[in-house]
Amino acid sequence: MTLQSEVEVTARPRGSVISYAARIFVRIGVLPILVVIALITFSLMSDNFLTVDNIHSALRQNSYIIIATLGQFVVLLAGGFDLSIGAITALVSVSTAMAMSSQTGSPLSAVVIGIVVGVLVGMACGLLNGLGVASLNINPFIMTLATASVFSGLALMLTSGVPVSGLPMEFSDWLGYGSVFGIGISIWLALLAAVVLWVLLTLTRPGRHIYSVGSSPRAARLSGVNEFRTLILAYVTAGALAAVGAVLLTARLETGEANIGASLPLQTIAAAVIGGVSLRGGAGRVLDAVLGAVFIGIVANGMNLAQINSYYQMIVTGVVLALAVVADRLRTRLASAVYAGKV
Amino acid sequence: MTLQSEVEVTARPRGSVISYAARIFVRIGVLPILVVIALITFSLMSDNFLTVDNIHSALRQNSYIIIATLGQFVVLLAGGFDLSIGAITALVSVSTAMAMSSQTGSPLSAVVIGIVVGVLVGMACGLLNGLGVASLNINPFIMTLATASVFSGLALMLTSGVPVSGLPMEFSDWLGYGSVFGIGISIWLALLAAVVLWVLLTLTRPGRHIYSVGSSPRAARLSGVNEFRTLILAYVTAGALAAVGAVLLTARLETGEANIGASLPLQTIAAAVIGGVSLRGGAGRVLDAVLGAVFIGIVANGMNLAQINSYYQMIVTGVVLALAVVADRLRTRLASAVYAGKV
Amino acid sequence: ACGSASTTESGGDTPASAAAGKSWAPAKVDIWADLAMDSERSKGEYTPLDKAEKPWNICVSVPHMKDAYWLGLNYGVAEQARESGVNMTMVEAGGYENLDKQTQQIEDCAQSADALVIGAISYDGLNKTVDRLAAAGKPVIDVVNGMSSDKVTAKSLVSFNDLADITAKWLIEDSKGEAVKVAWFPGPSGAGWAEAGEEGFKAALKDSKVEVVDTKWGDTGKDAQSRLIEDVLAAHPDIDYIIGTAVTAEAAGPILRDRSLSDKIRVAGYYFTPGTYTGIQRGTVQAAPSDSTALQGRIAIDQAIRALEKKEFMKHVGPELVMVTKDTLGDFDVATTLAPDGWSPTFTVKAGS
Amino acid sequence: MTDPDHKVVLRVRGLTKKYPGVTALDGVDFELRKGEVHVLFGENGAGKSTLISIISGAQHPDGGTIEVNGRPVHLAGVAAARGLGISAVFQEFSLMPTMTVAENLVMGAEPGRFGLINRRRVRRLAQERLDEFDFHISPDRLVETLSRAEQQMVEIAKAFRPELSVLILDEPTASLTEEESERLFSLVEEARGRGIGIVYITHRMAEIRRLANRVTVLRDGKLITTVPGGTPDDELINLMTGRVVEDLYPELPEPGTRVVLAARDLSTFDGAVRNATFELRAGEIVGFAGLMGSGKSTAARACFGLERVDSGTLTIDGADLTRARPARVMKAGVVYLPSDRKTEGLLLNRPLRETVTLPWLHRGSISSGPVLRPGRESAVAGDMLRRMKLSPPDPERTADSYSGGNQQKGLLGRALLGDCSTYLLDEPTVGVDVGARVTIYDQIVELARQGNAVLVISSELPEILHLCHRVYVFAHGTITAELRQDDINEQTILRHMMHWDEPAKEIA
Ligand SMILES: Nc1ncnc2c1ncn2[C@@H]1O[C@H](COP(=O)(O)OP(=O)(O)OP(=O)(O)O)[C@@H](O)[C@H]1O
Ligand SMILES: Nc1ncnc2c1ncn2[C@@H]1O[C@H](COP(=O)(O)OP(=O)(O)OP(=O)(O)O)[C@@H](O)[C@H]1O
Ligand SMILES: [Mg+2]
Ligand SMILES: [Mg+2]
Repeated sequence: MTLQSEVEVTARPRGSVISYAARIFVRIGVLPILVVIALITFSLMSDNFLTVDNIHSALRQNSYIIIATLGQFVVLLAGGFDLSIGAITALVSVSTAMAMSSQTGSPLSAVVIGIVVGVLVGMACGLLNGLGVASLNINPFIMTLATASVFSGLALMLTSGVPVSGLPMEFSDWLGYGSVFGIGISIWLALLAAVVLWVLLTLTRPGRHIYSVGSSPRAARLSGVNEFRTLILAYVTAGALAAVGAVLLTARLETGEANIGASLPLQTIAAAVIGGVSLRGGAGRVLDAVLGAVFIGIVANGMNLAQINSYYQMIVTGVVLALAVVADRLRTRLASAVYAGKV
Repeated sequence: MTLQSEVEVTARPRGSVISYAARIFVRIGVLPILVVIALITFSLMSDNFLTVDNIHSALRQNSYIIIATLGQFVVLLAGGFDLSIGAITALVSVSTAMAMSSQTGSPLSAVVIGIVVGVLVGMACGLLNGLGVASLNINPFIMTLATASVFSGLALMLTSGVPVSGLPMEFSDWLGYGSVFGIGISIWLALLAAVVLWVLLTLTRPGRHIYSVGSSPRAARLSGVNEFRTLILAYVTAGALAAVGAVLLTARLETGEANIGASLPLQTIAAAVIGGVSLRGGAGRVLDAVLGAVFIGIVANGMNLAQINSYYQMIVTGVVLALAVVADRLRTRLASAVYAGKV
Repeated sequence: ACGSASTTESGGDTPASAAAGKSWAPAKVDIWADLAMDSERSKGEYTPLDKAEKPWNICVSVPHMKDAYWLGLNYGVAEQARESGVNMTMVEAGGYENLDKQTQQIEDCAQSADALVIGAISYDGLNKTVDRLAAAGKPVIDVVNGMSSDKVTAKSLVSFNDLADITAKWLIEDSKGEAVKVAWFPGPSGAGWAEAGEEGFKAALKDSKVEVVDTKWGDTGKDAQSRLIEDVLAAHPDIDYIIGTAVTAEAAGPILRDRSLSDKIRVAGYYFTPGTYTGIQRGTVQAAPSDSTALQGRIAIDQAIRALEKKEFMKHVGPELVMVTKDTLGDFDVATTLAPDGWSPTFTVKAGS
Repeated sequence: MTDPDHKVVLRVRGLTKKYPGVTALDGVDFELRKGEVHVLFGENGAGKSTLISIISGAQHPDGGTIEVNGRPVHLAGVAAARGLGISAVFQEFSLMPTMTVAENLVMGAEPGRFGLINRRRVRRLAQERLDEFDFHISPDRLVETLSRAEQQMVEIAKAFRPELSVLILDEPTASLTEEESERLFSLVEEARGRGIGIVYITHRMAEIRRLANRVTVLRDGKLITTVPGGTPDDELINLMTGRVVEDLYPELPEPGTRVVLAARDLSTFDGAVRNATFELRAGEIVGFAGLMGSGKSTAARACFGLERVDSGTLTIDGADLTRARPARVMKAGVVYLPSDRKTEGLLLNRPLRETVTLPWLHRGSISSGPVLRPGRESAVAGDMLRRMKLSPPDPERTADSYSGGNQQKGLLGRALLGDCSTYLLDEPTVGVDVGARVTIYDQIVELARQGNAVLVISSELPEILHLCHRVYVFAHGTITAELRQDDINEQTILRHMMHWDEPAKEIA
């Protein structure tokens, strides 16, 4: 046996620069390459693009999307969908802001209370989604579409559609625009969220259960996995991550808004899928989901800087989305060609 | 062997009114019952609700949604998704209107040319979706999300966001508001679309192939079904149906608008799923999809008539959506009880 | 009359011809004493600078470019930029639900812009962004929608509150003080301008005999407004007026015609679009106030240039509102408000072109 | 083609197929004559399924040529192969779960004109096809409600098309009992009589003896040799594994007496099992025998919390666990090996390691607290793979890239990893090659010897006969007999399976 080594033997003689490149491509995936292509293209189109400042600001702008994408990612892994992630963002934004602005104590305590309230609200929303999916057995697409409507309605009802202002300056200065070691706090937080999630998913038992439930719910149940608890965990995690993103966004906007996040559900799913996450559940890596979100963010930022007409932007966005997935298909093809010793 | 017939033997003695009701429920499904409940509830809440006029107008308002739902339904059956159905609606609306208003001949010829152009555009959009999914093997969620962005961009580019007016009066009078035997033409058209689709799906070979590809692409392929052609058929049909809906809507609005249909993708999916269509493909009936769309339409109309505050409307809509699916779960449970002879 | 295809219908006054040159100045404006909307107001005239000293880079951010209203603004800012010889870039966020996107776009834009003109999605939500721009020394002009920040350099806007107010006043007058029933469609719930409209409309009707029998919030897509109108007609077959967004007024036409209610129910929008313009010409819409959207854009660009060049400028102005009805249609210069026929949105203007 | 009596219908030369890390086929030559049953024989993972999937147009080779009736062909897909009269029963079924049996039977070749389907004819055709197999199932049932064995029958019925020249059967009897197998054999013989060339893959020696005209042996993707059908078993096995296999079934230990699991009057909600009373004892191997659909699987599944229990009780070590969830039952020391590995066993798109360790993640050997220890986990999985002789023994390959028999070995190995006290094994050796079976039987007996209770549910009578201390026979959802020691023989079991006291057939 050890067929593996056999393949290597047959493949080696054909080694060349191209085959080497193909191997790298197969190994690291298509996203890093796409990101590099995007960086080069846009830096040719605009002088302001490839500057430390701009890249930093693009990352900071997108940090809440990255965090929300991580939330979506967890749910997708578990074989679900979260269409309510935008509505959760809105509801959390509103409730954080209301909690904060109703505090009369020190700014610090107001900020802390606001954040705690926001995250709790996000988790409660996730819990509701999880209960619907796991115990009432409602299709996640419909369940989260339904709760999205409910959460948005609640957010509007709480505020009557008027933004909630009067947040402590510190909140925005610190979380929205603050930096540590020259890098925005929100970027640090996104990084932290990614690392924590990575640890959860790859190194812990509940994380493994999420993968297994997403891959085959019946097989997981038969292996003694508590499907109910696992799904709840996935949705609550998503809710909590959406909440963290919402808090960052609120800090950036300095108001609680009921009218944000509408494009998040589809955008986060797109980011995750571009990152190679399977919509059928059970497959995907944290890093790829993050890269997917970053890639979409960079494309948007680059097109803005290159002053592309916004109608064209829509068209370009669509084409890029499709191409990214096609490129990943190519990679899979190339992979089998490489293994078959043809490259 | 043949446990089924054996079961019937054991089950018969338990016959009673309740068991009879349960059987009917299991047979006809949950939607007719939900529709009746909705009708009763809203007629109690508003005197104007249960009038021939209102029901007729509600159906007419929703006819384009029903037709779009049929399109979504076909794609769902084939195991796909069509998130671009709203963008197709917009693009068709715009192109129909532009084609029509650029005609200088008789109104009739202008109307005919406009409709033909619209349907062709819709089919072209569907074809593009189909090619992406079937030959480039792009995940339908991403493919149609991408084309949605492209189609919207095109529609906006064509019109700069300004409604296209100058349509022949006859177009609107006839297709938008005309009646035959006292029933709106658009309702007849929705009916016709449903019947044609039913024939296609249940009586023809390509129709059954759509079910088979949705049920298990691998099995279909191994049975010698041409997956490529089948998927193309499904997406093109969806595009054509969306186009018909768009033409009706355009006739009703009397202008071509790039700014419509944004809520259609999720709304049609929700309608289909409430109608018991599986998001995993391969299962669902035309009538149920239609009823799903009608139900959602009636609930919206009823809440408007009952003057429910629009924030509450959002919440109620969400709750109703979830409940409808839960009710269907109950039916499935009851069904297994009935088959097991327990009811 | 701005649909590219509508020339067959609207005949006579095509606004395109009137658009050229600087025929708009001087414009009649309201001038506020300071940035607050409730500060003292006086009447005045506005005349722009002739040419900018430098080809400044001005970035314009708007909520979206999906309808003719914002196209009118686009027309105003683009023409003014061209006439003044400055560079202009416009970004649009794709809809009122995309506040986050707008802040991103503004930040992206600000990297190369000397001044910004912002049509804000949210009244409060951009304050932090404005603070930062102000700190960076970039003038910020608040156009059309309004922001609460006190860091904005100048405002070129009227309030939707006022627009709704004069629409309501027209309604009271038009109904001759009788007890009439009106259905009111302010726009999308949660959108700042729609909430302002709601406030102004209800406040103005407070002591009148007009009864608002139903308020229906909804997206300004024409399909959405159509459905709302039909549902309201089913619930209240006896209403006398349909008042709401311009889209509502446009959508009401065919529906009322179909039900032969065109003569019984009168229709007004509370802002102005090509559709309401055609509607007034055809008699399917009775009234709509113009906020002179294009002028607001022109003034905003001029204010930005003045601020950059440290010249004197009015801190807070807005074109005088004009109620357009069949009677006043003749005197109304549509180029103050709408983009001319065949105008395609201009996302960049290069100085000297 | 020199000998007219031995007309070759299908010939492949130098067929090669590579997968990541594996050469599934390596320059294989193979020929099939008219009117012969040509058995493909080889260990799990030898490349049998890969070969036939290429012949049937389901996959494309990386190299080599295919000739049909002497003419080189390019098989673009299954439809193309079918056009040449090639039809296959795949190891992994090709059925549409949400469609009816009738529709599945005709899919791809529906009767009717102008694209319209004649639904009455579809039903009639399907019924005829089912009758031909003496297969009692309503053509209107949805495939997803069928048991694996029933699906297998539908799959077989589907492949027997009217205009055939090559019929391919990949382990068609894997889940079937004697009864149905027998029926299949006579149909295969009949087909052979009509001059159809048949490629037959099986791991059961009896079937080779019964049917084979020639046997081609594959090992590691390479052609070893082709021998006549009469070749003795020992020699075939030697060719296949490269070593000699002695007795297939090991000596049974003395049975224990302590009752571990006891079911009393168990009935399931769907009526598939009614009033079943049985018990499993420590140190004893119990068999469940029964025809297809007799409820033998359902009874075990009910014990494991996978079926809705209507009435009756279940106790494990004295504790009442009726209606407990699988997780709870597992805590009580019970493990269940599902019969349908694809839908209930494997995490198909994950590395096989994750399937293997999933139930045992809480064990100290794999995790400390909730934190996993990846190194340990890999070691545990890798050890098991090597012990079960999986090929290739690489736990990081995804589960779906393993051959059917290797998947089965992986799942069984996982069940044996658990250190449990009660083992419910549903069709444990489906698709496993002869060489590996010896190891598996040894391990099962070893389990009993160590004092565990073992339940073997099997459609394969020899397993029941040679491996069990005690046997419950199922028919129509009830237990019709409990046999022990000398009563365990073919005639008795078959008699109770058919349940001759009752007019069973008449209901159909
Ligand atoms: N989709 C796949 N991806 C990767 N490797 C595969 C795939 N399918 C099969 N293989 C590999 O090809 C080899 C041959 O597999 P094949 O299924 O032909 O074996 P088989 O002889 O049919 O075995 P079994 O008796 O277990 O069914 C195996 O090593 C298997 O791991
Ligand atoms: N979801 C279902 N709907 C209807 N009938 C079902 C369903 N699941 C199982 N059955 C039927 O219940 C009966 C018992 O099945 P079970 O799997 O226990 O039989 P078995 O003796 O193990 O036979 P097999 O050899 O098929 O595995 C079968 O007739 C099967 O078709
Ligand atoms: Mg095989
Ligand atoms: Mg079984």
